Amino acid sequence: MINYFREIFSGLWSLFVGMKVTFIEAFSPKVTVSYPYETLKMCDAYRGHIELIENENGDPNCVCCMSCVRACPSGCISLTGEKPEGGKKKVLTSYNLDFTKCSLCSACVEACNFNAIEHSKEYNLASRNKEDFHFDLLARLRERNQ
Amino acid sequence: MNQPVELQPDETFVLNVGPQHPATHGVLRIKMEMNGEYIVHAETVVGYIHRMHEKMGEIKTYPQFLMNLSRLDYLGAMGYSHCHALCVEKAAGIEVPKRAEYIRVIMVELNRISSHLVWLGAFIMDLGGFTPLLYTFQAREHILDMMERITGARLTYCYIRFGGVSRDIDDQFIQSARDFMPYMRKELVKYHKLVTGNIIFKKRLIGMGHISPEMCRKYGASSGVARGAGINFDIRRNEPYSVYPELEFEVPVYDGCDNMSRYMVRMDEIEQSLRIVEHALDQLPDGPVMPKKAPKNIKPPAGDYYQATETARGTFGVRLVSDGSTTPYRMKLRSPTYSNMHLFDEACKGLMIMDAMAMMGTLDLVIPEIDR
Amino acid sequence: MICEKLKQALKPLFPAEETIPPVIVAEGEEPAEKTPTPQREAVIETDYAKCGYHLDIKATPEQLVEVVSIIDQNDFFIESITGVDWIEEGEIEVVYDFSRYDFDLCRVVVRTRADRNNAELPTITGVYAGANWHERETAEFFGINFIGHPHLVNLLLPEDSDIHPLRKDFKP
Amino acid sequence: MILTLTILLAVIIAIAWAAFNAAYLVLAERRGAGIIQRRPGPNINGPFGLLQPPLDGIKLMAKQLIIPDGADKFMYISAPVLVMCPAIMSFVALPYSDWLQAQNIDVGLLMVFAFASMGTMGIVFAGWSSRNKYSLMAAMRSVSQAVAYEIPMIITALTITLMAGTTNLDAIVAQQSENFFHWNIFPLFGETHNILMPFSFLIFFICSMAETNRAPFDLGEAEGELVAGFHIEYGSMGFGLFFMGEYANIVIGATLATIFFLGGWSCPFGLFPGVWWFLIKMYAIIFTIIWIRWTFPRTTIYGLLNLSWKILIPASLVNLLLTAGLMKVF
Repeated sequence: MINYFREIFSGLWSLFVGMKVTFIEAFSPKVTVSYPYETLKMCDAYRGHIELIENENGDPNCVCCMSCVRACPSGCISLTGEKPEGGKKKVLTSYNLDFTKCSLCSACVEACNFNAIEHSKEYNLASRNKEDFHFDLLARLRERNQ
Repeated sequence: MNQPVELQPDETFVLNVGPQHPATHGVLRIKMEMNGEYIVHAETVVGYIHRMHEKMGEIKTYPQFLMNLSRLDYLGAMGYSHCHALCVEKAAGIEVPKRAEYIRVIMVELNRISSHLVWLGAFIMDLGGFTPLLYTFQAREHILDMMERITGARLTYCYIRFGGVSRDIDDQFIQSARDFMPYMRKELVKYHKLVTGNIIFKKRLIGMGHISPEMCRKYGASSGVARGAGINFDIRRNEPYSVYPELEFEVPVYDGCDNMSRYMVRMDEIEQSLRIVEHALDQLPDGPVMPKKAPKNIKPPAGDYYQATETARGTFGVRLVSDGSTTPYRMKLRSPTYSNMHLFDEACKGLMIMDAMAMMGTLDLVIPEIDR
Repeated sequence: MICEKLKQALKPLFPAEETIPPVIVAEGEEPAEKTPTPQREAVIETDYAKCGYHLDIKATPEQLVEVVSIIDQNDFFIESITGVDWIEEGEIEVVYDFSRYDFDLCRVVVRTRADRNNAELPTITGVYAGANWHERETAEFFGINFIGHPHLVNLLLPEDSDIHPLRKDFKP
Repeated sequence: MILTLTILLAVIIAIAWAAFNAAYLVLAERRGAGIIQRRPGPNINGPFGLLQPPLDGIKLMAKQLIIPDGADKFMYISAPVLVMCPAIMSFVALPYSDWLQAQNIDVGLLMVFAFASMGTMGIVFAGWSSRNKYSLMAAMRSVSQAVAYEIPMIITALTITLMAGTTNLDAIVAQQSENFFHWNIFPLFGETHNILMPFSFLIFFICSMAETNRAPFDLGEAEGELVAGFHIEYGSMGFGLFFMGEYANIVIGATLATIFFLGGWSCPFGLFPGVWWFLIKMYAIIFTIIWIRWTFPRTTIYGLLNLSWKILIPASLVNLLLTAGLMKVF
């Protein structure tokens, strides 16, 4: 009989202890960020989609060695380059990233020996259209330069 | 209270739980044959997000497949990469620098804490309490922020490489990890106050969802399910790998065989993981995080290799059959929740649907990891 | 220790063991998959540090259930079942992994082979109830018929598909 | 004519009051949950999110009401009305101050309980007619829950009637119309000196939470296992009515608790009695209910029934006997 009442009262007490916890939390400051109105800055290591790196002339560093294409697990990079008349090095003519397949694994950036690609810090990517994620990185590079 | 009733099979009806159901944490379907609120027979149907990772393992090279491992389990991704890396390193004979191995362990254990925190919140949400989920997510956010600074991602880390890790940790990380320890211990006290002591919670957990040690053995259960049944089984201790023999921790074992034991095992594991991280940070040696000559083309000699590790969800195993080429001949991924979930069909018989759902919560399910 | 015990327990099942000349024993201790000779010793101890398991048992399909029962009596738990398609030899190998809960560590691998074109093996669900899903998975991925299995339908693949994706000659 | 108009006006005000409370309690609940969980809650639409309830209402009304194939159409449509209507009807008898009352009915207490128990019928209708196993199970749970919790609730109300000697809600408040010590929850100078009254208040409070299907007793809509319970198939305003009915019931429960135990519109210190005191007390109770919801996990169905049959009913009966005995003594 005593146990019966003890159980009831210890049970009630445990409920009050729980309510005290939420009561204290109710007077603690907010921890959330009101997303569209405030945004956070991504850290240095953050892996967004890839972007080409330019040299001082504004041209891409890429020498079309294709090691990023080989390293990619999902086959989402396609690039072409050609040798200009009289030139020695290959020049990048197109660099396409199919971001719908990309899993942001960083294999291409690590495979690159020429410091030609990096991760962008973009994370606000959304669209209703699949084609919006077929990035032409060369065009994006030129756009940035302008 | 929850006496198994005498079940009359001719008065049953079939209740289809899932594939979309709030308690299944993903796309899992359970065909339940019910007698009133009691479950007569349950059949779990999995495979809704099957992606054939094992076939991908056969057609991708070793470094390419490394990225897939993070996608198995979105909560404890680091542990799965670790196991795969250990297996391939064993097969190919790659030496891992000591510092890299310590960093791996620190990351795996931090990841384990974050995974257990999500489990705790989601489990209590299954029981109908929503608020603890957001409290656990607050604590988890600290871990994710720390790990994001180093690995560059919040869930699918792709951090571990063959031979080491992709990036060294810095003083800021070590400092924030050290600051995290007292914070997390304080949070744990809060969870125990809010949840563990609660009479409603206790009534729902103690003595409910019996899973016996024998059943664990027949089904190959691991992690909290086995340890909650009084089996002292933790690959980190039973079959030591990596630098775990050098670290101090205990394996929490409860022998209640009920929901409460499994819950307490995971709560104590958070505490032990904190201890491991603390100890590993103390012992962290200097040195490189990748071997001097990082292997480019990995071609393990032909043979059959097996490696098991303790991930957040239990024993994860990788069986690698190599034929000496750059792609594996066969890559078997033994996932822990696969075995744990299998046990549900038998264990939930005669339970009420509420208790069955509570029991399912204690199994710590991550569906992509069952389906692979 | 438990390895020795299990070996002793398995001895009656493989009586031919002593008759095998030592030359082949040495051959069997190499990574066996490269040249899996049919005369390989049935029960061999492997290098744990290298392979990750202690005992490698090669059983015929007829011996399988008995071998697994002996393993069950020695308090092993089932870890996984999987297949390997050896297309050049025209055989499918099914690999059963067992381990132990206590600190007497012993990982046991049981291998058995079935013909590729008419792959049939006995089920071990009678011994280990937990083999159910593992066998279903192996069955759908490799097209093996586990005779006596209570519910051999597709587990991970769609219910109505009859493809076997992990066979080496599978073309999507 | 004037009398008819007055009654009509009173009824309209009662409906408006119920609807207003139901709509804004949803906002209060969401904001309260946000505060407890250390996030802002809905704060975008209007100042402090005050435009959220009307916008939610517009959204719900703009949606199509889908009737499941094979459902009992008449029952399916009438169920939300059956939940909402009795709740509004109860408001007619509830006094908020000595002049603010739609209709002073002598059997007000009985009328409120009669209408409160009709809400369960709407839930059963909804659960049965949706042609869904989840909703059917939820409806069955709701019935057993309602049966179990109406008993201790009415016994406790009977205790109050015994002390007040009337079922007129107005008169019950008038009995305790001085300062704090005259309230029924702490009746030092009241009719009796029953020290069990705080517990009796607790019983009433728990029962009113269980009657209104509030967490931790929301077995009827346990989203963990029954997805959404009895209103799983409802969308559009059908769902909206269930939602508003639930909150209207909470207001009724809090109002009754205020009338029975907390002295209605009387001030704790005997100063400035009026409707404001009533509202303060009522909303304090409502916020406690919200606070409880966001703290505790859900009980099990057998735990819930055990609590009623094994603890609350005996306790309330003991309380009734003790009160009757004490009234004889003093």
